[in-house]
Amino acid sequence: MIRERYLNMMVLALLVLVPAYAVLMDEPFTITLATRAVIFALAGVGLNLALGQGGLVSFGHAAYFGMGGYAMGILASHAQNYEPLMEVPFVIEGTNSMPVIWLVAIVASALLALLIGALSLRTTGVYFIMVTLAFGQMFYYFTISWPAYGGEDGLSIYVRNQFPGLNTLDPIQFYGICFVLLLAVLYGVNRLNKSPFGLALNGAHQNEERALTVGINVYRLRLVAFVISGAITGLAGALFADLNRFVSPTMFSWGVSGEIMIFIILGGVARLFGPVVGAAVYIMLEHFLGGLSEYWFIYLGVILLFVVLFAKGGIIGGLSKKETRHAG
Amino acid sequence: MPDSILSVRNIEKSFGALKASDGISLDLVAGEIHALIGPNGAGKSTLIKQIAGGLKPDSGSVAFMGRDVTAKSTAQRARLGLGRTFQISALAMQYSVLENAVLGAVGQSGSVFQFFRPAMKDPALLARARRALDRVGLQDHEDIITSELSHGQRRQLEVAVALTLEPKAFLMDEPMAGMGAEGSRELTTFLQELKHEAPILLVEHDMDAVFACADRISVLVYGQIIATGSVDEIRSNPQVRVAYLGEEEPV
Amino acid sequence: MTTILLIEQVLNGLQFGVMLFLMAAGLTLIFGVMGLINLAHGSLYMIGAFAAAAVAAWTGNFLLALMASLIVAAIAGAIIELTVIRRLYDRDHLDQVLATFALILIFSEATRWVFGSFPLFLNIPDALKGTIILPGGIEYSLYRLTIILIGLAVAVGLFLLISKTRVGMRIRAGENDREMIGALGVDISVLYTMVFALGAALAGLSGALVGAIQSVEVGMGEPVLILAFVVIVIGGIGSIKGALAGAILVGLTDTLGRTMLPVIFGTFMEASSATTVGSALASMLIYILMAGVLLFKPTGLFGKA
Amino acid sequence: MISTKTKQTLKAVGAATAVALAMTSGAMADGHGKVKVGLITTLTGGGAALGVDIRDGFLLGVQQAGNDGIEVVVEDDQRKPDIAVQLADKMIQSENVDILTGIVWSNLALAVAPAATAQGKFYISPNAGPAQLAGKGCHKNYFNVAWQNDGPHEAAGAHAKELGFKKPFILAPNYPAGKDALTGFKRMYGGELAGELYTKLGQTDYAAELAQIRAADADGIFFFLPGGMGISFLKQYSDSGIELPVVGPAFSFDQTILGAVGEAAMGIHNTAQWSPDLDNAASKAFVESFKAEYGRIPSIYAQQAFDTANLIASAAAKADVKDMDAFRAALLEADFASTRGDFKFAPNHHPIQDFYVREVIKDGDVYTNKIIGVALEDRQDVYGVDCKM
Repeated sequence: MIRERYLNMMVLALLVLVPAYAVLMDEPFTITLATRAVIFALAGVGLNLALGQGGLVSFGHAAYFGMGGYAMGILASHAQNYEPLMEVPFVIEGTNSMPVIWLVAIVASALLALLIGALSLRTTGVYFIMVTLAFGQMFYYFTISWPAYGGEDGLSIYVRNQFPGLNTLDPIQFYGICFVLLLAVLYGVNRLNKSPFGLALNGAHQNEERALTVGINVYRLRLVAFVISGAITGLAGALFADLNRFVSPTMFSWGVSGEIMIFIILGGVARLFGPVVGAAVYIMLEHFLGGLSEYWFIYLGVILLFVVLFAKGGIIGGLSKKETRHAG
Repeated sequence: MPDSILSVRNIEKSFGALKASDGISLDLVAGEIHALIGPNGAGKSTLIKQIAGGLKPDSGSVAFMGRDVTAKSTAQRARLGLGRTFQISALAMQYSVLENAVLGAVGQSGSVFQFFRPAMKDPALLARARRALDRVGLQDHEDIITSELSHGQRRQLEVAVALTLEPKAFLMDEPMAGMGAEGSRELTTFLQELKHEAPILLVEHDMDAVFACADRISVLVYGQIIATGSVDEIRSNPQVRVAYLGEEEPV
Repeated sequence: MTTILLIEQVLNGLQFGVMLFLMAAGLTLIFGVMGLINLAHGSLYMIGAFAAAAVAAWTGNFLLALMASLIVAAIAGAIIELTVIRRLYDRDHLDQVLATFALILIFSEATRWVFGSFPLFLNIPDALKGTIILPGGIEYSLYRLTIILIGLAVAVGLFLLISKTRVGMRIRAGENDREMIGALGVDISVLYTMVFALGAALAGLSGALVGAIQSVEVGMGEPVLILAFVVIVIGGIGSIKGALAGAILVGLTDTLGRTMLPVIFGTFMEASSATTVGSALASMLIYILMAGVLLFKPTGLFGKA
Repeated sequence: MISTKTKQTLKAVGAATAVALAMTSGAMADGHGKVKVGLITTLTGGGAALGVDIRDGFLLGVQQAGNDGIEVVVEDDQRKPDIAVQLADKMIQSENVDILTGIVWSNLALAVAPAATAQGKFYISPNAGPAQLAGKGCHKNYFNVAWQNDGPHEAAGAHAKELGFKKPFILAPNYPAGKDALTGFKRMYGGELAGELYTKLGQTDYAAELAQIRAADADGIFFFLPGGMGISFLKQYSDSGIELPVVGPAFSFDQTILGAVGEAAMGIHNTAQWSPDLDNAASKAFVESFKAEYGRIPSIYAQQAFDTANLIASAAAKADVKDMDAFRAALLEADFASTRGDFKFAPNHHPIQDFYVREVIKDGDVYTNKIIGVALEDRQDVYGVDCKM
């Protein structure tokens, strides 16, 4: 048994060492896998804020993931084809600058989360799960049947977008970008969790009545958390699109929402590094089990079932001592 | 009433055919403990919910500190200074005692949308929380996880969290429930002190406790208040004896 | 659009709704009694269809195939209830979602492992083939009419079961108060297994019924599952009456939406973009309906607050 | 030579991944270097039947080519574009493959093909042929051995015209391939329509559409509804009492799904570049050996993949894959015995080929197709004019 903090440090060390090793050994695909894990982790960190801290079981976070992806796809495809995004009333050009794309992705998915959250948060429990799922599906079908940006075919962006001073096509440099963003978001979310906002959010999760009776507007509190959560997942979506240089409606599918939830459960709900560990383990399972058998989903299902039924607290919960919440 | 802190006027609330509140009027005046009693199913919790804000009356009004708060939410009423404790402890069970108290302070200070500064290192929040814990005698239990507290301690913590709001009035739902005789006595003494800061509307099952500490008592039966008065008046009210204390009507 | 066509489309919407009801009834029953959200319900639907297809191929008898779908799905349901589901009753919805999501993965690939990757054959019985002419000159598929009747019969049966029988009383007691039913001396775990198996059997039956006019393949359950969730959320989770109302509402909205929206858009738009926009909107329509219902009734049409 | 052990692997082909036919024994054909092929296809979930046939057909082709230098790595894309791209990256970056192939679906091909060609690899499509990759987005290292997507639909349009349809009703799912299908049909049919419908992707109940068809006073039906959608539509159509002639592309009448549709498909005319009864030596040998190896009649997907394998083998016999210009030239020659008879590439690296009209028949217990005519001869896609390599 180790303290959770040390465990987190070890996870971070691995996220540095494994890609470094891959560079030395010239195994770029390992870096690609690590990048994928880091991006999924980021999406999971976003959902974990709503789900873990806030107790808001969103089964539709694919909507923000996809929104981030399409923010990248649309901006970059316009830049690629030299067609302005809109000309009336003023000209907006596409762009292939990552920071601009991130900003747009964050704002767009935050707005979407504001809209969906404002409606969904009127419900609770299973209704909330289902209504968020339904909103996700709504966007899935919309992107499939809307022809402007490729419909089900999606959009291919032939070159990765640019980041000033870096060669983003070099796997390790792109990994670096994603990793630094993950670190920044983890730092921010950690501060957030300890802030009055985080205290209230988790407090309202533990006992809504109590939060209300000390004068906290729980609806607004949750809505803000939901928006931040969606924005983070949206940023992950933009990075994911850049990793694949491709976006498609699949990013909106309910399977993606389920996967993001799986990362959190695997790693440990409401734990800062839960989604990070969960995403990394999921990617490894996918990679190695996929090599084992054509029917590898059976094994994945069994493992998942086992974790849910018997390993409360996920992998981090299993490996670390119980630490008091908000210690310090 | 002139110095009424909380006044309920002609509240009506129906669930289908059931009339849970049937024209209830009630006042809580400064410095008093006003107990609300009534048999099970009389509509006590429905009334409390309407006063606290969880439920909107079909008609009638609730005024608090001279303002009509009928349309205000629970959170808004709390921010105006309506402190509340629950029959079944409503606390963040995984938080420490101090964290629960700080949660109250966060709500009171309106600092909910501060995202960056750690709440548990904020001197103002901590000071307010610790002051409240001191009042109820939990100052030595700050770091204990709430779920590990005894029943009585949870009650104390409930009161402490309510105190962080510096309320203008308290709404207490069966605070004595599950306390031993000793605990009840201590709490009674404490409430007697507290009422001078802010009057207390008390819903209580334990008749002895009510008679021991209440200044006034209202009796709720079938959604109506059948009597309001001092302890002695209520004790001797024949209607109350029949409807509530279950005595046969003298022939 | 002629009146006859409109009536026929309403009938189609009704029939689509009834198909959804068969699926949703089990889902909402299980939620109502045990408070469990079961994503693997779609897998039970698939199992029913596969069992029916296998038995039909073997015996050539559709009735036997239907029986098989009921029995196999009920057994599969009982097995997962005993091994997995009963550990989930006390868990939060998140764990339930995840665990039953895992069951989907297991069931889908296991089915593919047993039956292969190719879709199976299951046809409607000769006796129900073809169409009949309804009053008003509407030509309508006999089999689809049969589905409507079976669906309504199931609705009535469930209603009677819950309101009139001893088992139903226990179910209602369980819904209201799990402690109480324990105090009544009813073996609650047996009751739960029975209810779960009943829900599973309903899913299996609908899989078989629908499989005869659709495709019996791995993954057939998930799209229906999501529709069924939309249905029970609109109707109010746990309410059989709500499931029926929600199913018919969704069936009508979807059917009328996808046939009429392109026409409506065509009145003020150029034809091909009207088709595109109309179809795009039609595919989102039931989700819009669901969001709209929840906006006004956050616990569905017949849900308890 | 292929070893017995490999043959067993072929038969079992259980593993989704790394069915590496590593054939180190024996001399290299013509002394050229090895060719490593990455086959990414759908082996799990609903669409697995198509991917399984592509894999089996391809591996059979490699086995029969007798070139020990061809090594194949198989991976499952789960029908998810992002997984497909990731696998392509893996095969390129980690397995060092020279050629990628195997994708079933257009949307996945649109994700993978540009990624592969941008990283200096060949992509040879055994099934999907989206318009973008045939026209503006064509690439010198992208080859399509199946057809441009419009092909079978154009053939169906030509056949509908020949059958004398005056007012057919046409429908397809509301997604890009569906729109291409109706466009392709209309291009060669050219006449008036009774109605045109886009259905929801993945839709399984067609009662409403059938009612519209009945009311539309049509004299024929064209539909493109791949996979389970087509099975559902055909079953429901046959039970609807509507008795109109139906034409469609082969996708809904192919060996992978005929068994599930059964009698409902009997007699329907459908169009494809190949049929199991096609009368040429290569085709006959392929059908026989496929049946012997896997115990079922091959589908067009298996046939396309088999041709793809043979194309690669033919190029590998002429050029070293590391010499991309030479290998590309060798591919372009298409010097192999295609199962569809004549086969050559147009300048945009898509086939110029005949499309046949087939009819669904019952051969013993098995539903299959038989050729009843030619719909289009030497058809080349219309997008090639936009292709500038």
